[in-house]
Amino acid sequence: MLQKPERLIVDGKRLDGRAFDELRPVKIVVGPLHRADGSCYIEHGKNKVMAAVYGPREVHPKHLQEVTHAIVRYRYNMAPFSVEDRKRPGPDRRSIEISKVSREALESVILKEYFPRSTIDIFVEILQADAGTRVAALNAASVALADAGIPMKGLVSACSVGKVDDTLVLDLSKEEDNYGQADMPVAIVANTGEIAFLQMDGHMTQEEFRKALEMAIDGCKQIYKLQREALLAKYGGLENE
Amino acid sequence: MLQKPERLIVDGKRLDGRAFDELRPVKIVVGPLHRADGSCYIEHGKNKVMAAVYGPREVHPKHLQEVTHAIVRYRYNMAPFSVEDRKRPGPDRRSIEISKVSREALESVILKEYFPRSTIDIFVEILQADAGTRVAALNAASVALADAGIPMKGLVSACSVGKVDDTLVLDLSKEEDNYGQADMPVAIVANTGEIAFLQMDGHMTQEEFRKALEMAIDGCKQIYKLQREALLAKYGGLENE
Amino acid sequence: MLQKPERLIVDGKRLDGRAFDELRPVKIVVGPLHRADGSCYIEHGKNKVMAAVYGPREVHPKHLQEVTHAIVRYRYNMAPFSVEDRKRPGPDRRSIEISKVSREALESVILKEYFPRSTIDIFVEILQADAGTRVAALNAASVALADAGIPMKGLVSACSVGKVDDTLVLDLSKEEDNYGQADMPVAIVANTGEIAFLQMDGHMTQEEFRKALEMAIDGCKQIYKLQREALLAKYGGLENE
Amino acid sequence: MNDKIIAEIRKDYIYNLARRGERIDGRRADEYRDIKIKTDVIQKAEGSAEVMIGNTRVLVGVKMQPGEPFSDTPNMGIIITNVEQVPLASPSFEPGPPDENAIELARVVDRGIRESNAVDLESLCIKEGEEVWMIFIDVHVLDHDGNLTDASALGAIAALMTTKIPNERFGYGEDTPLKIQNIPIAVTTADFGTQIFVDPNLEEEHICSSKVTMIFGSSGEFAGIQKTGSGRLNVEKIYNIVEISSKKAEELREKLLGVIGNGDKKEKGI
Amino acid sequence: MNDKIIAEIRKDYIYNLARRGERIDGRRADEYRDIKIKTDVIQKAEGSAEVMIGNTRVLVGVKMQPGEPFSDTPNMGIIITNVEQVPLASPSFEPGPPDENAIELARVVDRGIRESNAVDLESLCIKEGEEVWMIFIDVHVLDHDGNLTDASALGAIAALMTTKIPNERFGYGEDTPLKIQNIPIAVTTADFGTQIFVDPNLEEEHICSSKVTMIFGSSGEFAGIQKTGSGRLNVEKIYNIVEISSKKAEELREKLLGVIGNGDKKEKGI
Amino acid sequence: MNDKIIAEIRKDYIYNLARRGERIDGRRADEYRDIKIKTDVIQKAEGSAEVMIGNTRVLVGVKMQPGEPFSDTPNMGIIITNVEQVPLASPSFEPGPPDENAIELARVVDRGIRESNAVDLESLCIKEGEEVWMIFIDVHVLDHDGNLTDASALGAIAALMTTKIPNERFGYGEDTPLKIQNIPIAVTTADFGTQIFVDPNLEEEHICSSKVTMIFGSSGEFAGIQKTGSGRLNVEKIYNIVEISSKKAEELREKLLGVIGNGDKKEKGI
Repeated sequence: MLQKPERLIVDGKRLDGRAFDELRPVKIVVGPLHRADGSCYIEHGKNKVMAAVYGPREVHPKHLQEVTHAIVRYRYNMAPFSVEDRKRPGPDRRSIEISKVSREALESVILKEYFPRSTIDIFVEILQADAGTRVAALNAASVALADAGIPMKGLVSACSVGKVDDTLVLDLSKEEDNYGQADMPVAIVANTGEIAFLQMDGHMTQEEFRKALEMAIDGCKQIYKLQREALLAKYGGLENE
Repeated sequence: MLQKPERLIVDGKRLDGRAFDELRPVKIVVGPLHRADGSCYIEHGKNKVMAAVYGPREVHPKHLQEVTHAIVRYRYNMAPFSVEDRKRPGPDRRSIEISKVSREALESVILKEYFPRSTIDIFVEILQADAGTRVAALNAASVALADAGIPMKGLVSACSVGKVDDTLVLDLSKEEDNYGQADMPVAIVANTGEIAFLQMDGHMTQEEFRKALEMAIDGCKQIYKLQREALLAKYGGLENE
Repeated sequence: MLQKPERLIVDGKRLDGRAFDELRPVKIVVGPLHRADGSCYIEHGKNKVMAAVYGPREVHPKHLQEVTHAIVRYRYNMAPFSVEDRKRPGPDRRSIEISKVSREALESVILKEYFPRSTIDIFVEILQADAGTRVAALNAASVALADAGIPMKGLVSACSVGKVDDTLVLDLSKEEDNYGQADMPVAIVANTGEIAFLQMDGHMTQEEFRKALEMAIDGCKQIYKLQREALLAKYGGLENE
Repeated sequence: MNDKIIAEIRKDYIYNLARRGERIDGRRADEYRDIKIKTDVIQKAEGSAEVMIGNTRVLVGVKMQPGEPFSDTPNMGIIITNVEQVPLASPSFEPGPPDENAIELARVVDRGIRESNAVDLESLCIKEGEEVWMIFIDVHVLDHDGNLTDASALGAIAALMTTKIPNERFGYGEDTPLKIQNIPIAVTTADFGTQIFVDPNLEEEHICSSKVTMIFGSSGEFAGIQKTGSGRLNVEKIYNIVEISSKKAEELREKLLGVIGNGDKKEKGI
Repeated sequence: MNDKIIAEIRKDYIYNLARRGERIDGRRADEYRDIKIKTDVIQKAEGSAEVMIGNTRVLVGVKMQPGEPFSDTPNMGIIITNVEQVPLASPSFEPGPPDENAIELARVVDRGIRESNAVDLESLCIKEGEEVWMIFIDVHVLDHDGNLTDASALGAIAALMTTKIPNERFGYGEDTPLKIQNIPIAVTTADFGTQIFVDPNLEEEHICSSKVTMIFGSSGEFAGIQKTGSGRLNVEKIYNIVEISSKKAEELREKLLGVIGNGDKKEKGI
Repeated sequence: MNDKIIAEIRKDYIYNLARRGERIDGRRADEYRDIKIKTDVIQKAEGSAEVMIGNTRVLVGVKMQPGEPFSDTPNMGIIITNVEQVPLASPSFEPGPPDENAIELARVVDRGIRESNAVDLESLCIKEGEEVWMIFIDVHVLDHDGNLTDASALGAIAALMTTKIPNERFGYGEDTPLKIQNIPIAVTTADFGTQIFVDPNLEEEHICSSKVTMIFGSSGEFAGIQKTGSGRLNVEKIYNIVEISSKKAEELREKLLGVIGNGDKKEKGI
């Protein structure tokens, strides 16, 4: 059990030395898996996340088929060893909620009508968890979708903003998450700036909310650059903007 | 935990002042729900019961379909807050048994052959439980079926009789149920007097059983009157016997 | 709880007086059940095992059907009262593993291609367990398949060999199993001597393994004789080698 | 001709027979099939019995172990009854947790044991509020040819009557026989309109309009009733069932006492 | 004409109406349906409330019992929120464990209670590290005509506001009212492209591109947000939603305080 | 041409190759694919390892926590091995609890650890009869291209060899390395009639008649065997498999010791 630190902001700096609007280090690997149609591995701070995409492929059981568009499935799953106290395998209520809203965020960009009667399956495994897993998972899933060649209106890029010691800070660390006052994960579609994912836990004033949303969008844009670079590193020759 | 009272019959009267053959107060509301095809809310003593009927409607999964008649499904369910100690949601063995025999009682009157390949679904929620929930549930279900316009050979009317302090009494209260010697829920088809539901827990002599059955049937007939009045209050103009 | 005996081999003999290569008493009854298409009851030492075969019959659900051959299902199940401490009903991980490898052993002889789109279901109930249940179950299942008239390349006959006090012994007793050094269940197809089932728990040298395998095969052949006799006792007039 | 039509014709045939008081297997209306009871068939169990009624066969094992009492009955032992309709016993039984039929069956068997006070639960208290004996009655159906209820109920009480409390295994002194105070007997009848048949076989069970199981204690008192199936019964018919059932219960009780009382008890094998 | 096509036409119709600021049931964009709140409807519960928003109806019961605290919060009570979308309430609800919709709903309701610090969890400590009060908030959906979130959230806080800690039943002295420190109010809006509608009914819910639930505490601060559905929203629209929602939250809060403050409180029946 | 026919042709092709001692990916019969082992890849785990055999990739994490011992081994730690075949790793893996393949895999891995006495379980006793260390070995399959067994077994022992007992977190002093007494190595071979191939890839696994996994301890002794699949094997072939497998086991063991012994140990990232 970590001890609650007396303060999370000391001398205008965060405990890990980051500026208020600074992301943790992010590493993105495109296509590390062989069986999946598309995949992505992301390290975001100490988070380690692997995403895979299968599809478009046939739907089983059949009664789930939709005649006008593909269905999208999303599974956010934590490995038993990903957290301090071993997690029992299988979905819990938190994972089920995260999977639902994450799926909806990606459905907002996937061109589902291109693939009637089929399914696009997105599986994300949290191999090590350290605050911000749902946004790391979305970022990995988004790249894995691109790697699988699934047509999308744009990449989804996600980032969270939080409030600690009455200060808004980008991309909460584990400690900031545990002892902070609010956490707001956001995802945008980078090319339009529209918001595809929005949740907020904790309390903040309406004024703070406005500022937090802006910070989060800036964070998402930083993430977008990293996603784009990673994809270009693999598919670089093909498109060159 | 209630303390066991020394006696359940004092000076020829029951603890709540009722006569041996007297029902608790019963209130019946026809059609309180909007989504259901038919519904009924019953307060019987402190029991609060809501029943809904959906159907005849398509059967899912298909392999449950019967080509010559409708299938009937019945779900008796207790709300978590309906009892002293919170009940975990979901069916337990008791609910499953009650659902089975209650369904069979209603199947004895529903004209299932009118609706081949379809299902008639009856859902009863026990919102507050206070002895005699299965008969209250059956009474509500029976009215909800009528409200849904499901053709039946007759209304099913149910009532229990019990034995406390070696005395047969109608419609056990919670205390009488907890500390009594026997409980016998019965349902009849009121227009023929035939028995559609019969269970007995506890012990009674064969002689007592005969008397108890008569008392229960009388109780069922009282219930029938109340069901009929409630339906007439809603559908009064249509039939007038 | 049994106390661990000081030695399991005393004066060149096993605690129950058997020679190293001696089976426990085995009793085989062919066809004791009426509903099943084939059945067999085996007592092997204190093990009591009942096997039943249903099929070839239609597969439910349909998507399990194979167009070129029958599927085979095998369920090894322990009755709650079959062991010292009551076992919770339903399959545990051990039962699931045993069922899988036992099914595969029988699939190696069943002429599955004779019955496309159908299933052959083998159910074995361990009514009393006393070391060596998986081999007793296989032996019973094999006879039940013959009793059901399922065409097979040969009977499967199973036996285990173990190591106790650094000595290889056939057909471990419960005590020998609990406190021994290794247990190796084996099944052969008696007419060819080929091995259809092989597992080993514990530790033995490569040299011991060779000797153990020979002993096990000899044991299987003894079992085969008993299976054959039991089948002849029922179907004796028909084939006479 | 499809299965449904054959079933319909067969049903008519059986109802017509019933009208003349006859049954498909030649039995009289109030006649049980052959009943065989064997006890002490499972040595690993504290008590056990195998019951055959015609081709129907069930095996009942009783296991006991110390456990925590329910908070509202701190000085009473606990009985838990479970029925496994394993797929070995019938083509219609599926693997998986007990379905509504198995649950109803377990609860009816349990009710007879419980409501007749067959077992003196207070004698099973080890330390009030902390530890009591738990009795697990497990019914394992082996062959299903109808009337599992009576076979299971008979097996359950027979197994209990031969149960030894495993004191030694848990360090509570010598094993002692479980005290049985009452012997509940379940009798099931099936309604064929003009006739009531006892001990319905599988085909009769499927075709009858409803069944009633009546459970009687040692002095002929009721210890439980369960109507099952979607038929309706008028009051006279129920009185008729009471009369038939209470008579048959006495026959079954004598049969049971005969077996438990004599040397069959130590027979082995099932 | 098949269902899909009808649905498509209906959708166009509703979006066209929306373009003119109109709704299918004649409401204004920022208008709730009729809201009815009744408390103390379940006497067996420690607190309870029934909420109707139009034809949508939920029943919330609060039960309390002592239990072990979480090891990382040894001096704090525990809140567990569950939603049962029982099949009685809608043809689309199936029997079985909560699906993703019911789980999301429960977690959003829970979030509002928790993040607003509605309940003083430290006051629920009985013995640090050993025993604390557990609060079970059970939402039972009875009739589903859209916007279950606002109805459930309203029912949950109303039930909590009328909850009495059952000290007596567990031997801890007299029953005392549960202390409520903050009143979270959830307001759900639906996006129809050119329009934001509050309190979407069932049909609107199906057709809108996404919904946002914003939860506000007593001083107007946020206590939770959840976007749901696969639509995208630009920042201006979100600011617009904040403005509408915070205004409606105050109206709902007044409505709630009116009910809890006056004599409706002891009304019975649901 | 349908899938079945293509599969049949492909099968013939592979068997024909096998007759000449050749494999589809050009390997020799007794040749493993490239093996990569990385340890300490998950900092939240007490021990971890990632193993790649060709394109097959598994991640193994070891977690430890105090728990109650089994009543029949009051002074011994507990090992629990679980395999998650998460749907990310293969189009044929479904979400849900482990199926028979995952269970068999977990039990074979567990057997090797357990029967070789790799871990000194008695050293894991904290307080006899009350508290012992529980070791959870969780195998998370990331990419399935055949021979998950050898990869999982290798990952499990590698993770254990780098495990530190988290004494500090639970107030038992400083963290100490888990003592490993024996290093079990699993070698899986596939039967292609005329040939035995080690380390079957996914396609070979589907087409072979059966596989045998042999597990060897540090002194070359057997620590477990599992035949899987519906093929039959004659005795000579089994002796042949023993010879091949025991030789390969030594190679794998050296490979493993090379990795654990050198600086790769602290590498991060997977």
